[in-house]
Amino acid sequence: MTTASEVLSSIQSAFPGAVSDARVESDRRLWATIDSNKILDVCKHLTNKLNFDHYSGSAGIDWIARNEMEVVEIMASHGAHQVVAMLKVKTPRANPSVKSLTGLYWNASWYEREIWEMLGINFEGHPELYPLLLSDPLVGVWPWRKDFKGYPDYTTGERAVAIPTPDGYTEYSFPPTQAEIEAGTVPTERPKYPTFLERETREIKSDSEMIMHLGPQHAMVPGPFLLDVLVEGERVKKAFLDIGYIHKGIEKIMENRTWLQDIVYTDRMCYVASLSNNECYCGAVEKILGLEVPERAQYIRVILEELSRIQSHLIGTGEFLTLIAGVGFAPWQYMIMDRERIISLIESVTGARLTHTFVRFGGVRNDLPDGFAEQCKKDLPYMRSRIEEFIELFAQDPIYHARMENVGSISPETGKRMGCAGPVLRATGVAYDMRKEDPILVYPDLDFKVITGTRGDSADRIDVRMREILESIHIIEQCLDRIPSGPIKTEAKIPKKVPAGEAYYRVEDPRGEMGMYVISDGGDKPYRVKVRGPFYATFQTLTPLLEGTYIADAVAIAGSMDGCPSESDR
Amino acid sequence: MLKRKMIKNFTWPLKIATREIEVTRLYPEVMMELPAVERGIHELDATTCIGCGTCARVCPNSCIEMVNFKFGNPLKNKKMQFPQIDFGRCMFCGLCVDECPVECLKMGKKVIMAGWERKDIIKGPDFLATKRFSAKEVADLEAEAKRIAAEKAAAKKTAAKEGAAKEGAAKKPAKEGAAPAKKKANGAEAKPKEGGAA
Amino acid sequence: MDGLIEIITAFAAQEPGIFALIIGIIGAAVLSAVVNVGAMAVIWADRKVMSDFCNRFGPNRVGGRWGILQLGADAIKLFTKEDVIPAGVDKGVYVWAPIVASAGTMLVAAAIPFGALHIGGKDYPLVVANMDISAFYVEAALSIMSIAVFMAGYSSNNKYSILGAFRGMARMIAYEVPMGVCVISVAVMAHSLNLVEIVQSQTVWYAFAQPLGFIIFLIALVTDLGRIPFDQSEAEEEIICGYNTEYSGIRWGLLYFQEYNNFLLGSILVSLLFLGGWHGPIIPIPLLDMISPMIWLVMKVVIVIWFIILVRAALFRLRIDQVTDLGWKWMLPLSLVNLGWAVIIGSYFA
Amino acid sequence: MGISDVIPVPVAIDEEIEKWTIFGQPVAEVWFTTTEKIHQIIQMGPIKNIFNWGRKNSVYFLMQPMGCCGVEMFVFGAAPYDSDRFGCIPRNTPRQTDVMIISGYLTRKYLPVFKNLWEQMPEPKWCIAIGECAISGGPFYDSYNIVQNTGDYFPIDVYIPGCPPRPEQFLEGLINLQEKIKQRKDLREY
Amino acid sequence: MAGEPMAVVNYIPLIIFLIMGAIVPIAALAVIKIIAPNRPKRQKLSTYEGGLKPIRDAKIQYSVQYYLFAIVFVIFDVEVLFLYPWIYVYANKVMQQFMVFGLMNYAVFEMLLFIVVLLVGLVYAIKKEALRWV
Repeated sequence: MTTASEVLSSIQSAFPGAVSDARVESDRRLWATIDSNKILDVCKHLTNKLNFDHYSGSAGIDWIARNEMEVVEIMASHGAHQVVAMLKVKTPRANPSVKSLTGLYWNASWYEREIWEMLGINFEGHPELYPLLLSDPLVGVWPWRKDFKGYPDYTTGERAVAIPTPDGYTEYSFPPTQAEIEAGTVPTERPKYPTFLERETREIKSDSEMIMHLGPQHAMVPGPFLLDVLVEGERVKKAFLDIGYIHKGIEKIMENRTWLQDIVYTDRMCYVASLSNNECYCGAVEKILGLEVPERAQYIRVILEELSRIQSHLIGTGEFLTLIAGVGFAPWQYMIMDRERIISLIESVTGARLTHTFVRFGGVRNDLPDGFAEQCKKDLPYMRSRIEEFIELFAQDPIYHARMENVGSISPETGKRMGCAGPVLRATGVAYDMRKEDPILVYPDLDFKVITGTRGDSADRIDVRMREILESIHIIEQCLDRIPSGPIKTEAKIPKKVPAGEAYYRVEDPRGEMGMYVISDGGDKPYRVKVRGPFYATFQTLTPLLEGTYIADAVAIAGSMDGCPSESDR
Repeated sequence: MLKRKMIKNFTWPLKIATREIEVTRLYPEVMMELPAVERGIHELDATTCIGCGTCARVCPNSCIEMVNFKFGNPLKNKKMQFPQIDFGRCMFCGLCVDECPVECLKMGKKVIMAGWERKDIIKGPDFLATKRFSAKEVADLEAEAKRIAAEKAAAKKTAAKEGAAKEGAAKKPAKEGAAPAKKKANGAEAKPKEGGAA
Repeated sequence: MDGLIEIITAFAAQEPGIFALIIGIIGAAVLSAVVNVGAMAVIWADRKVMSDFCNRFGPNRVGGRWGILQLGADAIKLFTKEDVIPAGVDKGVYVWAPIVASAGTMLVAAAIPFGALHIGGKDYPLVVANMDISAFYVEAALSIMSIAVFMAGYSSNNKYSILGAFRGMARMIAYEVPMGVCVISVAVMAHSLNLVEIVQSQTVWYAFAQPLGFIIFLIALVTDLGRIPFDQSEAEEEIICGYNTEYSGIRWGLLYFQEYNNFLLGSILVSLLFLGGWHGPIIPIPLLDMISPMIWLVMKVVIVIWFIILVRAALFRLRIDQVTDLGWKWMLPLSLVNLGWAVIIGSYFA
Repeated sequence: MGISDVIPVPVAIDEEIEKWTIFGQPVAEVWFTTTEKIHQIIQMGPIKNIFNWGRKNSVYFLMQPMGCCGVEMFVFGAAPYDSDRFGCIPRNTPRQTDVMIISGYLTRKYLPVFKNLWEQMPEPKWCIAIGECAISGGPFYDSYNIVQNTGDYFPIDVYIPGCPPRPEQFLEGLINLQEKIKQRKDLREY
Repeated sequence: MAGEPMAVVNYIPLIIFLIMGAIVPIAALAVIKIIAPNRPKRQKLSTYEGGLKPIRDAKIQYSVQYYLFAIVFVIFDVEVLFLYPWIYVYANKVMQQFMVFGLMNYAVFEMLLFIVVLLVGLVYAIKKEALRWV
């Protein structure tokens, strides 16, 4: 098995002088600063020689004190080994520019666009450096830079001025205040690029083609995002995706709240999987702090995360069923009914239905209530029987098969190349699960299988989710048998200020690999929190999948991705 | 093969249709039983609140503001400042409850709240306080506080005098010692009076 | 009683034109009330039965625990809703679409027997226009709704609507032919195209005599009504509300209402063609024996309606290309096979 | 103010209509006076109450999940809470809806879209703000991309706090809205 | 029934029903003209498309493939229309006396032949992919 130090020595021997500063945190984590000219070669080397075939995202960091910016490329492997290499590339702050990895990795595109619009780091060689999350007027203010004065000094939301356009629509402008002009937060020079609508309008080639908006308000979308399809007849020729309709700037806000307060914001990133997000953030901070979590707390976390996974899969599949069967279809309501049971279980522990704020540094908020195990033992077998019924329902329905089979198929190679995550990737047959790859908490002690599909189509994605629920039930039952008594919080005192350091922590969110990259500069607030969201990764793959399908298929494919735009927009 | 297809699609809804309706929660008539740890609307124990403002500081959303309220315990809460929560901003995360040093703030099982106006959902201590003193008790406690303050002031005076006598120095330090004590007494008095008048 | 009937038949024989006029006016008044109330009942039943399958209550706040007045509340709201005609629409067609739909359903109602009165050992069918070709006519008039759908969708100048309109049309034309062939198969067995005669000739229900035809007709009817699994023209999750996306207030209400009108009339048509119409044992109680054919018909219609609602709760929506494929590649050949079957059975065993 | 403002007479046949008379009076005038009278009768009370009864018992909401509250909105419409009991069902097009449930974050990018949806709803229409983000920007109140004080842009009738509110609170909001319609205390006059 | 003259008077009610069917919605529309609020606004009348401004007009040239559908439909519908008069022939007592091959009467034979021709046409249309959805 490859370890982090082996990777480091391999890079060092292949490219002498390329690595300027390196840190091997453990067998699984490698931090290395790479010469910006050699990053492409190093990445090629990693991919070809060392099986780093999983480009897991990148993070931009503004080191204002050192007057430089940093782009951290996060590289991992789909199961060949478990090393996560964090390759830092430095660039001067005055005119930041690094080499784009889009030539090597298909999915690097969105990550780099995001860094560009948020931090203003130029990516040489990126084919379409357009804004992704922000609305056009905001581009050019580089909101995630540390010297961005629009936040928190001058908040922007209060002064929208409605402008009716001649064709009957309302646009809003946010005229700058005197204070903002003085502070210089208003961008004077904006980069020139066509707007989203202009770009897609260019694609219309004949009179029989039209562009249809599926979103931002549409029965298909689980949250506002814009999926535009260029159709001829009903055949989708090209699809365009515009996100950012609920971009809240969580990463920026988290830099301006204390460590403890930030837990609250992780809840709201993906509201149906908030416990995983809590865990991811708290785990990263615990890693920096060097905290040990008591065993009972670990078990409680595992139980709740698996319960959370069950309810997330249920509502995701339920929503999906309404998409392909209409709201009149009864079984989707059965899913919601069953989900209410799980929600009640979670609520009896955490006290909230969706946003739990339950995981704390070095423990959990409160203990399991009396009678929780009994209630679980009553509900879980029931859940299992229900899920088996659902699996049977899907298996025997010819219309379901006609609608879903071989629709939106992803081959394992494509899935890896495009960087899909979670059930979408596993449906293609790639057994990639963070609970096995990067085990945390007590997962190594537990017995469970990684569920995989075979065809990678929409039916498989649903099937994988359903069988994952069964697996989660199995995990919870094991945990309930094994859970020890003891404290639920670490006895060590949790300091208000976290020592300087950085950590990358990965958990298996219901939607796949979620990673958080937390940097502390020793203050009472995080210096930077970078969220690598699973749906953000999967979302990118949507547009190529839709080409050549029908509109009805497009809806089914988008639904089977189990979308959570809130998490992808952050 | 063919004969088993599609059967479940029909039998399942039929099976459910024959069942008694049990999953629907009959909200306006019956509120469902909420768990003990439910994070609902805050409950303030005004008798123990010390008005430290930790809750206001820890709130990620700064929805808590400390306001005056007369039915507290002037012994513990000299400024008589109690949290007022803007439920239009509170996100029920429970951090304020966790951080409260005297555990006077709790989150109850009551969750229902609706306002016709924005100002309807800003709730002051008057709404939040489940435990509070009556006006008479407050008056008693005030008197108590006054007495204690006066005693303290007297003690300080005597201490200062003693100190002065011990050191045998000039009047200056003694005056300095006395002045703040007086101020404190005034402050403790002034706030409740204001509340009492209102 | 018998005397009255004699007088009426004598009058009808003597002055057929005036008789038809009187019957038409009375029938139109009565039937428009009956059909509309029936359609409201069907909407109400749709909501209630759907909620039954989901183990929930459905409307239960107005009009007692059964929510009987819910439809009244909906209607009042729709009447007091603002009348929005979007700027981009083709106004004439847009306005006329609901009217065409309504006129279409009334045309269907004119020729459908709503049952029969059993007086003196004889069934007197309750039908306004007892035409020789009423089966053909009703089947044709049922698809006027598709025209209205196309008008509504095409005039709306909305992309969802236009797709809904094209989908609706494609769906209608894919299933119109099998449906017509099924009606012909029934007519072959009954030796008539008159609905009353078709009912009277059903010693064996045609659902048993030609089960294939029954199934095809039911599927084609569900398609014509635009209900799941064939509701592509207003597939809410794909094209918002399809053809009526731009319709609001009472205009939408009318279109919506006519769908259910058609639903009711279509269900009656199925019962008449395949389920023996008002055939059933006569209840030997005075007065009840007179309307017992009606009771049987209503029971059959209710079962058909209930079944179609069940289908909505149970099945996935097909994709539009699958719908047309199913129509052309399976339904049409099978309906022709069924016609052959009906011809052979009809000529040797009838 | 009457229920309807001026009934617009089509421009093309405007002059034509002015020539028409009925009982010696111009048709247009008769029409206007009649509608005026009818409005006066409606405004008197009983009929208005019937209208309001219908409106309050048939509130269709726009299915527009925007955040955490969107998930609860889903549950609110489904079997466990069954909004259909109140005659409240989701519709997907704003043309057929009566109440807009703002169920989450309103960002700068989304505000014009949302305003369009609101404007495209036919009157009478109402607006419920569900959750913190819809009321005040919520936990993201100071973000660079979030619009605070939704009330400035939409006439909100009922505020429901919670983050996210329980589905019971959605029902509570609905009941409050019904009460408001019944008492004619909603922000708009019809 | 076959052989009786078609009763034209039976069609009179249809006209009344047609008028009745048209009057009801027109009356409803007249009522809302009086009692419903009417506040047209530029933005309210704009086309709805997910809340955004639609790109170009919706009135596009729909795919030609779609019209093939319509043509095939017309062919088959017209052919099925031929079946309706056939029923009258079939039901005719006189016609039933002519037997073909001593097996079936002439009308039945004719019809079976017709069905076969129709099916062949259908198979041809399917093979030519005239019925492929756009």
